[in-house]
Amino acid sequence: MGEQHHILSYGKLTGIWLILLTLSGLTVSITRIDLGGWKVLGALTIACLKAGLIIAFFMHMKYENRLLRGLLFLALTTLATYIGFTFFDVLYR
Amino acid sequence: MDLAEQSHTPVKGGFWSDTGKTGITAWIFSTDHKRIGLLYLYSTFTFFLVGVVLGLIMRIELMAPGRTIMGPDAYNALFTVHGVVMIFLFILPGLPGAFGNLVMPIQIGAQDVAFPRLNLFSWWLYISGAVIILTSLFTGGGPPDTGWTFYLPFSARTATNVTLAVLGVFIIGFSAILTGLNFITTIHRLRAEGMTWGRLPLFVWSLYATAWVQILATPILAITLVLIMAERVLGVGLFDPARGGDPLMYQHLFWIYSHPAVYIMILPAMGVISDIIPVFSRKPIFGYKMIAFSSLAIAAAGSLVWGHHMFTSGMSDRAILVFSFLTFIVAIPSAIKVFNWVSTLYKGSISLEAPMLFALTFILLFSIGGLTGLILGAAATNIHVHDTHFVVGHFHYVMFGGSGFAFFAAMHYWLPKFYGRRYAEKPAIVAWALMFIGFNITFLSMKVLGMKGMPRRYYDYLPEFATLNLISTIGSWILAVGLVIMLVNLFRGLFYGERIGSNPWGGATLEWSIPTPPPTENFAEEPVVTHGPYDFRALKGGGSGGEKF
Amino acid sequence: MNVLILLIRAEVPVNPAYLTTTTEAIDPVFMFIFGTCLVLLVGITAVMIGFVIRYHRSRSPEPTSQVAGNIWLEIVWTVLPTILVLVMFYYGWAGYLALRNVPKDALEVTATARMWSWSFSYPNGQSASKLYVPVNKPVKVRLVSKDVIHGFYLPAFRVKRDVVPGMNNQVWFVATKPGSYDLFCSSYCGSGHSAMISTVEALPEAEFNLWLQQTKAAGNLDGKTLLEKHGCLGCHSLDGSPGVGPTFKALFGSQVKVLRNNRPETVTADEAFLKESIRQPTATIVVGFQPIMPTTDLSNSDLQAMIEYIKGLK
Amino acid sequence: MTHSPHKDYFGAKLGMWLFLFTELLLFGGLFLLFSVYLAHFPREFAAAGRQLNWILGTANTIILLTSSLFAAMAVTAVQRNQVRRVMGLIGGTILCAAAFIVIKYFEWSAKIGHGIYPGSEHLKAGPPGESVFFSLYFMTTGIHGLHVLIGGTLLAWIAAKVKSGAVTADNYILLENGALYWHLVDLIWIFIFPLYYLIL
Ligand code: HEA
Ligand code: HEA
Ligand code: HEC
Ligand code: CUA
Ligand SMILES: [Cu+2]
Repeated sequence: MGEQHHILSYGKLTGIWLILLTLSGLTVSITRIDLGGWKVLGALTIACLKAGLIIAFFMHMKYENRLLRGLLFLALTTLATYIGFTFFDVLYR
Repeated sequence: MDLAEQSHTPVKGGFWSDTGKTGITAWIFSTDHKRIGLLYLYSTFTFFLVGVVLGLIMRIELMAPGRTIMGPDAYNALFTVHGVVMIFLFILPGLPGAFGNLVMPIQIGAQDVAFPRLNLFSWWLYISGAVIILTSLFTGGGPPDTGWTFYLPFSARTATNVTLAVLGVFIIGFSAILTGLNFITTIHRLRAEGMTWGRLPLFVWSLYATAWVQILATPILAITLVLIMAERVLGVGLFDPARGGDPLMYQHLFWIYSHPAVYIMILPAMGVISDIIPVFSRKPIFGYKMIAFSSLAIAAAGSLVWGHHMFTSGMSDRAILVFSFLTFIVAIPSAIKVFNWVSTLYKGSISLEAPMLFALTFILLFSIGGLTGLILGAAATNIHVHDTHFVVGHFHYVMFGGSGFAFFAAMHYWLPKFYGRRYAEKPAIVAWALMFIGFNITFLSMKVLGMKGMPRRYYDYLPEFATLNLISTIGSWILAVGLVIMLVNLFRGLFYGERIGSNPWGGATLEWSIPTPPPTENFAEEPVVTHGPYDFRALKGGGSGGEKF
Repeated sequence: MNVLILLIRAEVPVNPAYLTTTTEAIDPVFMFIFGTCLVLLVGITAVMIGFVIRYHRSRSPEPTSQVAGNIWLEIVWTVLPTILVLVMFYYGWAGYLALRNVPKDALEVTATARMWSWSFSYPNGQSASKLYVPVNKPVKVRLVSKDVIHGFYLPAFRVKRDVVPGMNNQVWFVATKPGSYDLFCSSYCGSGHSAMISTVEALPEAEFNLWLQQTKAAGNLDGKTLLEKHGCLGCHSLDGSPGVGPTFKALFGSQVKVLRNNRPETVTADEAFLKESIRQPTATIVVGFQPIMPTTDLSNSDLQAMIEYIKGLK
Repeated sequence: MTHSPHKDYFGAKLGMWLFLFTELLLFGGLFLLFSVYLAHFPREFAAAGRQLNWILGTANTIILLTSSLFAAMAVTAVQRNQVRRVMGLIGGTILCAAAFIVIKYFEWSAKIGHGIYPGSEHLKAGPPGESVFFSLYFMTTGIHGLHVLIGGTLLAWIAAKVKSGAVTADNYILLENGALYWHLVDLIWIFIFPLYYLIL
């Protein structure tokens, strides 16, 4: 397994940070105005975006090998299925 | 106590002495996977005996209707402690902790696990958790009486010492997580040259699958236990209907972990069997790929069936539909394993030494347990037998007839390698026979009782159930006698029995290619693996890398 | 495929009258799955033992084959079990539906579970600690829990449903023969779990209706019936035998050691004390007992009747 | 042997990631409960959510994001062997952690001051959904806060290692793993924030 040590420049990191702040601002603003159910969707999509950025750059996942990425995907899908399958009960009771 | 015995083990050499360190600290602070493995063996084993005794006492109480030797509260505490000890202190850490640690690194040609210090830490967590659980029995409101499932709201109301016990289980869960990540990293990173994934012994494959379950399921148990404590200490009321909580959500959370947990118990056992059967039939395992794959399949599908413990709870019918369906799906990989094991025997040259006997018994008992699992998995039939002794019968067949007998097989198969001496064959067979008979008498009668409608966790029962309960109790004594004979013979043999060479059974996996007992670093020089784990012809031709034998 | 069709069928239709009894719906399924499993087990075991004997080292000193797999076999014993389990699953599900669709004309009874007693109340206000039902008439039981999770289990009718606080679970069954059938609490609920049993009393229609009317006509019930009805006797004995709660025998007028806000004191069990103990059980806790007694809402007349009865227990 | 267990850079990172997965699933359990109860009581959750101070929430979000930035930069710095800068950046991260905790403290005490805490009479009196919401709020933020503390301590310890020269440009896995842990703490908050403070 190649052990590449990719170094991110301070500039790039700061850039990511700025994007993250803007996204946070966006979340706040869309949830202030009334969008009904869409709020949830919007806020969560943005949250996922932010999470994605942090994982990809701050946590260097973008530069890791396929194994690590695969495993992360596995963990996330597991959590998703736990939640999803519980709703087979909750929604149809 | 056990450790003391070891220090005057007649066999010198290997990891017992080559570090020069002796005395208790050389054990409880050692980072050598073999020593840690033995620590796990002796600790889980001790707790196992505790659980066994509790089980036998329970049987005595159930011998006759009404009060036999104790009152209801004592009995309720008994089955709770019995369940908690057996599951969290014995069978979950047992096989991975003891034999995973002992042989897995050697089988993949490694010096040790990836994080030896973390490995030691896991054991310490395990022991601390165990100690906390034991203290919970004698302090506060006395031993917990909730059943090992800790169902709310009852476990929030009872005055017994649930909080402490739950804390102990929490810590043990943490230990399991660390062991899991240690094993996964080890298997990914420390395989010797030539040890391709296609050449991993099936025991390693099963540990790999197990480790994933430990990592992905145990955190859910952790948070569930935290919520129980919060419920009791802070009264958060998250599962309290009066305050909008939903008791069924607790059950979901609990089983999201605890069903996969049953595969943590059985997968390593299946691995042991897959390693033993080829050796004693001198024939490569049949369908290596399918067995390896089915381990992963069980781990994956097994995380999606937890709802089958809640069919009567008032869960939605659609959920019952889905979970019942998936429960049947998860049976298929197990079936595949069984069929492949049996086919391995075909045209082999079978010798029925103790490890093989226990392995074959595993197949039979696990099949009985598993097939009754199907009866439980079908919605219609589950309703009748849920929460009856039928379920008790089911899980004793799989846990004890399955994992338990696999543990015995592993003890007879691998321990001589680490002690340099072996048990005597005849007494082992006698013990096996007694246990086999006693086991079926004890737990088959429980299945019948269940079908006749005797609920579980019943301290007292109606006269119509008396006969079968009496039979079951008598069976448990036969079983216990068998167990005692087996253990005496086994450990007598390990300490004073006849000496063995490096490869008594003619196995082809790496652990048999190194001296007996193995040296601390396992391999003199890094082995180069040139053949598969069950390639016995290669063995005759001189064997794998490492020393000759 | 299979599942999808079933997903749609998951909606439980309510059919007019019952077609089969719950027992008739479950037993064939049990027989089928059990039988299949038995056949499989015997088959596998036979083959295994056969191989062990035939290829024992004494008979075959060397392995006569080194085959390590066969793709066709693998396919066969993957596909066949799959089909087999799908069939089992299907029957299992179909049988379950029968348990779920309650006949419309079913008689409604409410079962109230407490630690550790059952009480059953009927539409006309009649109530009892046994479940009286008419023969050949479907009965729908609403399950209510006053405290923790209990389980309503009738082995004879193959029905079981947990009694979960805050949920309105229900079961239905029909007794085809007069007689008395066991009723268990199947879900662990503490000390009295195994004592939390009662019976289903199946009476011929006429007899049942008579029962339904008569005791009600008797108007206000006597103390004993009340104690039974409100589940007191689940914890308190009348004959001095030990229970989860102190016995009522010779209670009145006796000296009782209690904890009042955790401070020990001795009180005479007079009427006031009994009233208090029943109205707010947690006010005083009798030494040596758990503070687990539930509050029960009682009419003053009922309360009085009970206390009069307790007084009488010398 | 080729990969000696002790200096296996990738192995160590793999181990850390596996551990992060378990942390993810730990909070996953709480998010599961949240989603289920949100489905049960949308209205009560909306009402209760509005009682939380979204300004403090936003402040904490910014603080954590910044701390994450520092942590990430610290890794870059150590890779470039700029030891003093590493110390500074870790210091920054820890300061943010402290600030976060302080703000949380004020938030909590405000709520508790209003008689809102698990099992409080106020909640017992209020609508069921409200009690569930706040119980979840306290459990989730509580456990998250605990992780902030742990993360902070971890980084402080690593800083000491850097100072003593145990962590260097060619052996910085410890720092990288520490940073990973810290980012996870941030990740969790990224979901807590909208779910509890903003949605509805
Ligand atoms: C080692 C542990 C272990 C294992 C491996 C299993 C395996 C299985 N279990 Fe079991 N189970 C428990 C431990 C285990 N279980 C415990 C502890 C409980 C009780 C918890 C409690 O309430 O306290 C429980 C309870 C339990 C229930 C809930 C019962 C209830 O309370 O109502 C159910 C229901 O579906 C179930 C099903 C199954 C199934 C379908 C399998 C399958 O994986 C079995 C697969 C195996 C086979 C199918 C046999 C081998 C195959 C053949 C012989 C080939 C022929 C087979 C086919 C053609 C299909 N189990
Ligand atoms: C591994 C798990 C395990 C094992 C081995 C056992 C062993 C035994 N169990 Fe088990 N039992 C449980 C797990 C186990 N039990 C659980 C989880 C419950 C549910 C608790 C609850 O309801 O909450 C339960 C409940 C339970 C009940 C039901 C209580 C009730 O519902 O009313 C009864 C009743 O008789 C019983 C009896 C016994 C007996 C007589 C034994 C034994 O004493 C028989 C004697 C055993 C032996 C002779 C040897 C077994 C050997 C091995 C398993 C491996 C050996 C390994 C090493 C030596 C390292 N048990
Ligand atoms: C869950 C079990 C339970 C039920 C049901 C129950 N009790 Fe009790 N009861 C107790 C316990 C335990 C005590 C002793 C502790 C205490 O004083 O609260 C007690 C105490 C009492 C006392 C005081 C007895 C003494 O010795 O001082 C009286 C009177 C009483 N109960 C009456 C009743 C009545 C009337 C009912 C039914 C409406 C009832 N109980 C239902 C458990 C129960
Ligand atoms: Cu009520 Cu068990
Ligand atoms: Cu299960």
